[in-house]
Amino acid sequence: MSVVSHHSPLAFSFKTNVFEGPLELLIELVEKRKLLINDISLAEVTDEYIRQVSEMQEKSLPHTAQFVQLAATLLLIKSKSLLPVLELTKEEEATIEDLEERLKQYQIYRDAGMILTAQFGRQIMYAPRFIAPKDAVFVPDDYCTLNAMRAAMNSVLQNLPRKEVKPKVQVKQTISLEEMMLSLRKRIEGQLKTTFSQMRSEAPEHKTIIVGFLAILELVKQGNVLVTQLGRFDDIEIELEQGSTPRYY
Amino acid sequence: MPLDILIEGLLFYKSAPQKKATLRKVYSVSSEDLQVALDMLSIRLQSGALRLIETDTEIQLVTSPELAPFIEDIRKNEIKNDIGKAGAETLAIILYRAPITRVEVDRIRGVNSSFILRNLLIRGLIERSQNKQGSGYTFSVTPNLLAHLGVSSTRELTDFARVTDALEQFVVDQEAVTETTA
Amino acid sequence: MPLDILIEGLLFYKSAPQKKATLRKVYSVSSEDLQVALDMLSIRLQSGALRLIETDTEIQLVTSPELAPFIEDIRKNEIKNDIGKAGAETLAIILYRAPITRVEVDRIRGVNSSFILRNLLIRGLIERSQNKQGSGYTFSVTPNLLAHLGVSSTRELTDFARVTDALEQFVVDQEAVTETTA
Repeated sequence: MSVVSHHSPLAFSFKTNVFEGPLELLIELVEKRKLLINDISLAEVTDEYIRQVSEMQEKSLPHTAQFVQLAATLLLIKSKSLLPVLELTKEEEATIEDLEERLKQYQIYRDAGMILTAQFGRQIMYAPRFIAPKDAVFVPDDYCTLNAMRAAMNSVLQNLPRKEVKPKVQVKQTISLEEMMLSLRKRIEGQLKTTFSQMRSEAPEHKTIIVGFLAILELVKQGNVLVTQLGRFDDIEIELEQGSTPRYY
Repeated sequence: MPLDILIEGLLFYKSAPQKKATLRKVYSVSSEDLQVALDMLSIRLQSGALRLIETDTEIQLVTSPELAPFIEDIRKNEIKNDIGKAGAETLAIILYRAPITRVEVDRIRGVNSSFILRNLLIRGLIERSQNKQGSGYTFSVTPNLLAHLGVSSTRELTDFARVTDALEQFVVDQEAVTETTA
Repeated sequence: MPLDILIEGLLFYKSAPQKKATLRKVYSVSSEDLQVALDMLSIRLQSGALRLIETDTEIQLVTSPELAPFIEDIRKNEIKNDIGKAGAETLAIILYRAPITRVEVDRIRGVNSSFILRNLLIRGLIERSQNKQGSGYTFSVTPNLLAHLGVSSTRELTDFARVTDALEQFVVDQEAVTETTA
């Protein structure tokens, strides 16, 4: 399940299996299942994507924020596929469509990159070696003054890349996976006119909340909630009994 | 003196990439006339050991890819040939989309690419130039990248046509989507 | 691979005269076979800008005599142009940080500096010497440039300490970044 553990336990495998970007992780999940890129396949890989991002968050890996942002879109896709009544804004619909297109595009470039990797350095076309002149004539120009050199040096110092943002600061900026899920849950609750209070975990650890949320989505999928909600206006309780018969819509 | 011979002499003397824009100015020729000369030179070289590398903006004289093993025999230092996963996809994006800004590369990759772009710049595989709008830089491939891929131009890349088609299809699809959602 | 093409590639890559005796040994050929290949190469080159010069013991690739005036123009132009902003920045880095390797210059500027370094070498502004560790070269400004700037040592530069501190801090940071992203 984890990015690390299902591969070799050697230290270096950790490095090679770290995903640099969310699209890279997502495309791998889709391809692992031999699926095409569409809303159905994206809904299908949402759980695993979120599990992986949740692990990244626990390990405080850098750049997790970018992964969480995409998790939000995936959750929307999944929620919509399970709860067709969930109303999405125009903006959200555009974001979802955009994600599919971006993922398809990314796949093309990533594949092209693999071809480049295979070809790179195999048959190098060599430029001539540089032979340094033995007795070069001294040809200074207007830049060869102390003032110009100082100015040039200042420009170099100004253009030095800034220090990487430290992980500490980054964590603060990150919208956490939990926060995101809580807000989405609120929305779904609002639209279903019910609460998920019974599902609330006693331990508010983010992993449990995530698991809980995914479980709710699965429950909703079974039909109980949806059907009752469509029929009545009153508050609805979620059937949590293990033996309840699923009713598919 | 025919233009293709002048250019060949210049490239040999300089033994470094030359900008097409500079050549047009130096020889006071149009893009079309320059291209005719470059094509002539490229064809003439085929029977020998040298090849003309051509990017959108630059040209360079190099040895033919078939000579690589023989040159490597006489080279002392081993060069690093690994570009890495992130480097490879970034190079692909720049190859097929140049000139392209960092923001666009970031958007396609879904991650910040500053670090990898800097790395590729330092290795001389890509180069940057001031954006026309004056806002930041655009990135393009160098003759050095093509030299490492063993091709004289991007068109010679394995699968170049297939990838270009796929990307064009993508652009068409995207336009269709934009139209229907607009 | 035909011998004349192997030799052409070698001469081009080495861009220096090569001993016939060495070529005979490297390619395990007789003087006669070598001569046949050299004659073939010489004839083939006639249609282009390059010529094969042959002495009793050595051979070399050069531009054709007809191109001499054009090459002379190029040489003059090279010196007429100034070193440009990029050249000035590279020169300043070497002035403040000498002896410094190309890799270090590249890292500070964030781009590949090979061609700029060549230009500064050709103009006699910098010189290179074999690195102590034997790995590549280090660059320093020439005594001529120091004299031209009116300083006898770079330590006399008023802001030497400030610049050195800033660059050293950068190198430390850079190493930290490389470690975390590697």
